[in-house]
Amino acid sequence: MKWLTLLMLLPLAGAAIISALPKANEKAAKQAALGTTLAVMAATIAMAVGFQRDNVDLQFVEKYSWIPSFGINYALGVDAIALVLILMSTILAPVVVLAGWNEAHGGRWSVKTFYILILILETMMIGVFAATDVFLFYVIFEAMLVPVYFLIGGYGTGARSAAAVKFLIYSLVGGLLMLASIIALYVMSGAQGGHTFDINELSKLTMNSTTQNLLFLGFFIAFAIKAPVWPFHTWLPDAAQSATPGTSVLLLGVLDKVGTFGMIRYCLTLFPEASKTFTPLILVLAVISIIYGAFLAIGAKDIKRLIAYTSISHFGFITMGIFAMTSQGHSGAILYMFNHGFSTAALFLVAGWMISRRGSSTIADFGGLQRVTPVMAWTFFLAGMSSLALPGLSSFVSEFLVLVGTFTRYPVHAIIATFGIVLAALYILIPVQKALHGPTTPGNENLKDLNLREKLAIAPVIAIIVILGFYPAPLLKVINPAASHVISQMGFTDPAPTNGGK
Amino acid sequence: MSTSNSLVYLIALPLAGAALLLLGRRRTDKWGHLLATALSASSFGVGLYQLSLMLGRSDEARPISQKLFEWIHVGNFNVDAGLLLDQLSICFVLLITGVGTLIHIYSISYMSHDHDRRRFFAYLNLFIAAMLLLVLGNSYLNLYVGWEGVGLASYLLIGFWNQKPAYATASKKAFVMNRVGDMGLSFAIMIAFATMGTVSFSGVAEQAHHTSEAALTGMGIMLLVAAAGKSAQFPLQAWLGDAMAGPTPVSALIHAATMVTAGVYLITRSNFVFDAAPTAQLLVVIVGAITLMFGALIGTAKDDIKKALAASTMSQIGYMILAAGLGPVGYAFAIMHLLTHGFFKAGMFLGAGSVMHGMNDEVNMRKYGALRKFMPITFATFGLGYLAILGVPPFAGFYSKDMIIETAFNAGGVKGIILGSVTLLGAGITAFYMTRVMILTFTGTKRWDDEAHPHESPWLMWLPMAILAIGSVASGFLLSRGDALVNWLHPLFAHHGEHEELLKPIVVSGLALTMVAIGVAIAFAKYSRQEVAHVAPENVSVFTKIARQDLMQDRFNEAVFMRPGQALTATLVATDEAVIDGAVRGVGTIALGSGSALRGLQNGFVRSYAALILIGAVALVAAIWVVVQ
Amino acid sequence: MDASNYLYVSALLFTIGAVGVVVRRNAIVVFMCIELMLNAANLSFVTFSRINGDLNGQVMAFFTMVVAACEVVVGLAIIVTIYRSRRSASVDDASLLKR
Amino acid sequence: MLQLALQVGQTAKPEAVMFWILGPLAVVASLAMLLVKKAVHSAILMAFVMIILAIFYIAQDAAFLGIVQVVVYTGAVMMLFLFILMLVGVDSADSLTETIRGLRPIAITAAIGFGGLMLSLLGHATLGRNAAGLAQANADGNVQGLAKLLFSTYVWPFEVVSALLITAALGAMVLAHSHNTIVRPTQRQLSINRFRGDSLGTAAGLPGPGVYARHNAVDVPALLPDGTPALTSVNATLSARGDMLDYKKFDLSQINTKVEEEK
Repeated sequence: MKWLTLLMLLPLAGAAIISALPKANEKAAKQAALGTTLAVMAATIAMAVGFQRDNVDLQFVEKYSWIPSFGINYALGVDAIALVLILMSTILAPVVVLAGWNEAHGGRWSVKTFYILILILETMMIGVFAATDVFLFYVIFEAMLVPVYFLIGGYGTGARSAAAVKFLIYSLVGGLLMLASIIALYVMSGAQGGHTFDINELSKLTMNSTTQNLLFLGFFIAFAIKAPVWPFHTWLPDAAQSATPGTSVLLLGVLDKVGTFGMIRYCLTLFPEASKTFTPLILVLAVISIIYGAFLAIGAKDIKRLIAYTSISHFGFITMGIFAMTSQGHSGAILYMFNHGFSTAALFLVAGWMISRRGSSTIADFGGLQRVTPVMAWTFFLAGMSSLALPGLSSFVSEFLVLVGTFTRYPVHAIIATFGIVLAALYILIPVQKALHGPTTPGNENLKDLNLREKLAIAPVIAIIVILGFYPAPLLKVINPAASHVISQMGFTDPAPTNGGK
Repeated sequence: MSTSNSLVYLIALPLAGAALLLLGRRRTDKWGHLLATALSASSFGVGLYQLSLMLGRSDEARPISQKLFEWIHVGNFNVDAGLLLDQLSICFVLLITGVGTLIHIYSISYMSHDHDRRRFFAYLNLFIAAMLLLVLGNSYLNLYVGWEGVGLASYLLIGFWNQKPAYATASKKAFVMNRVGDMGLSFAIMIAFATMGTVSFSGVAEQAHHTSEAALTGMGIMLLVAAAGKSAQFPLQAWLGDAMAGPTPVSALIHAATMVTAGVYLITRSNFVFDAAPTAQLLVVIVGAITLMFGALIGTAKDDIKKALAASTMSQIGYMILAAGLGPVGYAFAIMHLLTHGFFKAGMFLGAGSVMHGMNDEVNMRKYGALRKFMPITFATFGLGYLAILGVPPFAGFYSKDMIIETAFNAGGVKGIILGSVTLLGAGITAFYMTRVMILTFTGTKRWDDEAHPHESPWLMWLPMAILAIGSVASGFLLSRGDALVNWLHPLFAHHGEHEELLKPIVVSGLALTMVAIGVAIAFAKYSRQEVAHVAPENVSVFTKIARQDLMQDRFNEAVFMRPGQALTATLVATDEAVIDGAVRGVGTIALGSGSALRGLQNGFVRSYAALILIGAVALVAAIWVVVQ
Repeated sequence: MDASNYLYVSALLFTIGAVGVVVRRNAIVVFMCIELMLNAANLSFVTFSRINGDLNGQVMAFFTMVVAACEVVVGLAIIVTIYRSRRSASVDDASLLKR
Repeated sequence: MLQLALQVGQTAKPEAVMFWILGPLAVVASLAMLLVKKAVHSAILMAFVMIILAIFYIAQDAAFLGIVQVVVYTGAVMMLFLFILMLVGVDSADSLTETIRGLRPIAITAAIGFGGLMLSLLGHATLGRNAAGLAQANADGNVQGLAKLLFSTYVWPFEVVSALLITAALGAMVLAHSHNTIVRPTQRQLSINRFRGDSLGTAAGLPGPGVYARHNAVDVPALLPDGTPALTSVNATLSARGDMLDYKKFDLSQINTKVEEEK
């Protein structure tokens, strides 16, 4: 069974159905979108069940010739890392649709268009993680920008057009650098036994260190912008502030993961030597991201910007875990990608509900919500706790693994990064205090608590956060073989206990 | 080590209570508090049952463990969710569930007028569960979960009345300062894993012999940081006073009897680390000694009864930390003081709560006075706790505190003399400020307004106080009779032979009692002989002023961390906007500018296009010319 | 007589024609200047044909003439059309490219 | 070698004389074409240059091209130019003042650069020192030689060019064909316009030139009864060309004062 193609076609089919619906019937469009995303989720879970977790090769492989004269294939396949991320994306999609039921109103275009864009985006989210042909990956990587651009620019708030353009330009610049590297790889593959874009073939290329470093940078900067790593981050707060909460969830939760996923799949696999060369620099950037993002989050006055900055901090952790080159760091980073998707989703969705009720996204406009809307306040609090990596919630496992994994090889980086957890307490508790605690701010007395739809949307997210906090083993068992495979491919082994030199 | 399947119930019962009450919401309002109390009590029952089983086994067979499920397994980092119940944990289990249950009972009445009582009980249950996980976890990482769990519960409970901004700030402050400590624990775990490859207690205990002192010292210091954060020890002590914003039962349970003693548990539990790292041990002692004096001095100046008691807690935990830092000889005494302190301080806090209950939640002791007549039971239980903390024989504090003073002196050399003197002086100051609390609250003339109608609390409140008072009286004697606790804990700690006795116990007791007597006498002279002012007098010595401001701890934190932090944040926000985003926007501006400059060329006049073509031709010919030359 | 002298003349005529295209505003004169440039090129072709001793250059010149004739026919027709609608034969007036 | 040089020198002499007379003339004429104000003059100068070029072709053994040049350019193309000039008429905008700021200096500088570089390049090139000559290629006659090439090697381009020519002719017809975008006013309409227009001043038709003026030439405006010149009396083409005499001289007021002074 061609699972991956099926997964990619399902949302497109849904989009086609929606486009056939009458424009006036907005409810039908929403229901169709929800149904489609649920079907995709079910299909993904069905596929995941068949995944062999101890097999580190690509699975569910499909390959068809696309443009034979350039050796370009439509080639799909997943390893554990991609599987986990696809799973996350397809679970988040119905949550986003359900949570943002009324998000599309007041957009520049129709409600129908909104859901068509979302579904097209879902297809691309699956494709970008599943592509094993570098060219196909690049095409989807760039094509993803289009629906997001329209989602931000057409349905966002505030300076949405500017934010959308900023997002687009940033991403395009990165993509351009990557394209240059991809073309160089293609040319070199021609000189070394046949033009190809196949990632497995490309990883066998021999090249001198200068070439490798330059090509690595092309890829890495593209992914660093996507991720985003300091100092390529300034597009994210603007985009997150302007986008609808649902879009932000997909943007931060899924699209940004393409960056960190790409670092593992492309940077490390294609350029192992260059990765080692740049590791010190990247680790420094990651640590700066962690601390810098945290400080900016503390200073943020807009709740959506705040969440965006926390994500910058979290992506610093993920990047650090990836480049720490230990199995703990690596597994932690991959798990972090999964967990971050849900904890950010929870934060953004609840923040979105708060904002839509209050009509303002400034933190200072809230206050005393715990008395007025206890359920909403609690979900926000829980999401915040997950964001600050409270033990017992999912983010803790991943964050701690990253820290421990980094510490064994790069203690100084890990120590500085650990200060991030104190800052995390500040950047979560300050908005919690301002928005949820204290006397009820005038104008907030009559805010409505979460309705059933919203509770249904957030419940699975919270459940995943809590369950994975206590019992991450099922996921870790899938991730571990892949993570250690990458580490051993790179020629690293975990540092043995030193006994402090005794 | 034998295994058991029933340890999990200790934690699961209160945890289920918390979940039920929080998820059940208003539906459980009517019976939620009863359920919570019952679950806490049943957890205590399980604890007692485990104790009885443990008593029936030999020393070596006493620790039992339970593996719950696979938690984190990555590479050689393997941590299971596992519980360990040994002689040390059982003491804590019983203290937590026992005192916890009493405070549940007390709170039924104390919180009866609060329409969020159910939520309060949910938090209390959550706290009990987290605290039990803390003491039952079989590895540092499991402990860490409980460690942050109690931090969360503490945050929620301090901020229970968070509609008052000051209370919300206090809870945030507590959480953040605790997080600094948690960071220390994180470091300790990382060091343990990097150097020993394991984070379980048994694994680290085994590996500690093979590990360099430097690594162990590092780990020890980090553990101390963690302990300082949780136990409000110097330099992370500032949150405890503010934490009194929470309802009084919370102060009694969390900020007197149990959570704040977690640091002592951590250090005692990590005895194998500290025994091999003398430098870290010395630091523990120093921190303990400083905090001991710090708390005592703050206690002398506080007019808020709860803050005075909080300062006293800080000081008493200083005693415990100091004892724990003295190595194998001190661990058992630290635990003993911890247990007796749990009784008498919880009792006194509940007493304070009872007083507040009768005085319209007034906390200023200058507005009390002569309450003895109006609340006799409260006076009696508080008084017994008072005698216990002073260390008057045969009350509990006499046994535990004197042991610590004695051990401090026996540390030998200059260190012994300094530590001994500090503990002695601390005892004297303790006597002074506790007597001050007694006098201001219960004796003298009435100083309250006419609106206050002091009255005795209902039986649901005084019953737990009475039980705790009995504990304050008897626990010391029972625990030290025949060195019961010392022998009980003996198998857990390494012993390096008998310590020499520099001062006879009777001499130490004499000295201590003398100091106490002096303290009491000064307090009497100062507060009983003369009229107490309604408002704190302004013309006081500079030391009093500093002590009233908690020895400048908040000012220090503000000046050194908060203000620079805020400035840094503001700078970074501005920098991000101006420099990093500015650079990006600069690129955009340049592109736009050059675009509009070039647009001037596209003026629509065919002739200017022709001119451009001509210029292009010139360039082409010039290029050819250059090539040809 | 050095045949390359013709080339110098050709270069000069071409340059003058180029200046004329840029400087003059009357569309008809501009066209004349273009014709001048083409003719200059033709002169070069013919000269090179002579220098190389084969007729290919002359054939090229022949083609150029035909194409130039076509261009003049169409170009003048365009001028007439423009003139009819705008009452002007100035190339500056037809600056619609800007918008 | 010497023989060859002598031979070349001998045969080249008349050609050199011709070149040195006509070459500068061609350059001067083309420069003049650039500088004269009136398009008609430019056209005449252009024709002159083209004839010179025809002579050059013939001098360089390209008899056929020379004839074609005369026939096609001086005959057809230049006639077309003049025809269009007449059709379009003269234009008041046809002045030499530059309207696009800075264009002229740029153009001249570029042109000087271009010309200089070209000349310099040609000077460095090593061609033409020993021209091969077309004696051999033209052995069967120039026309025959060209025909051979055109109908063998270049037959395909030749056909394409013929297609182009036909297309161009058709295109010109289409473009130049007027669809009467502006409906030509009928006699009746013109009459109505005359009488129902803004003023009755035009009712009697335009004044003739020279009426009441001291001159009755066509380039002198008539004077109205109040003594002011009626500019509409001069043909629009004349005024556009700037060929109208300065009518101020004939203003009645000026005349009167002069007469009085004479008295």
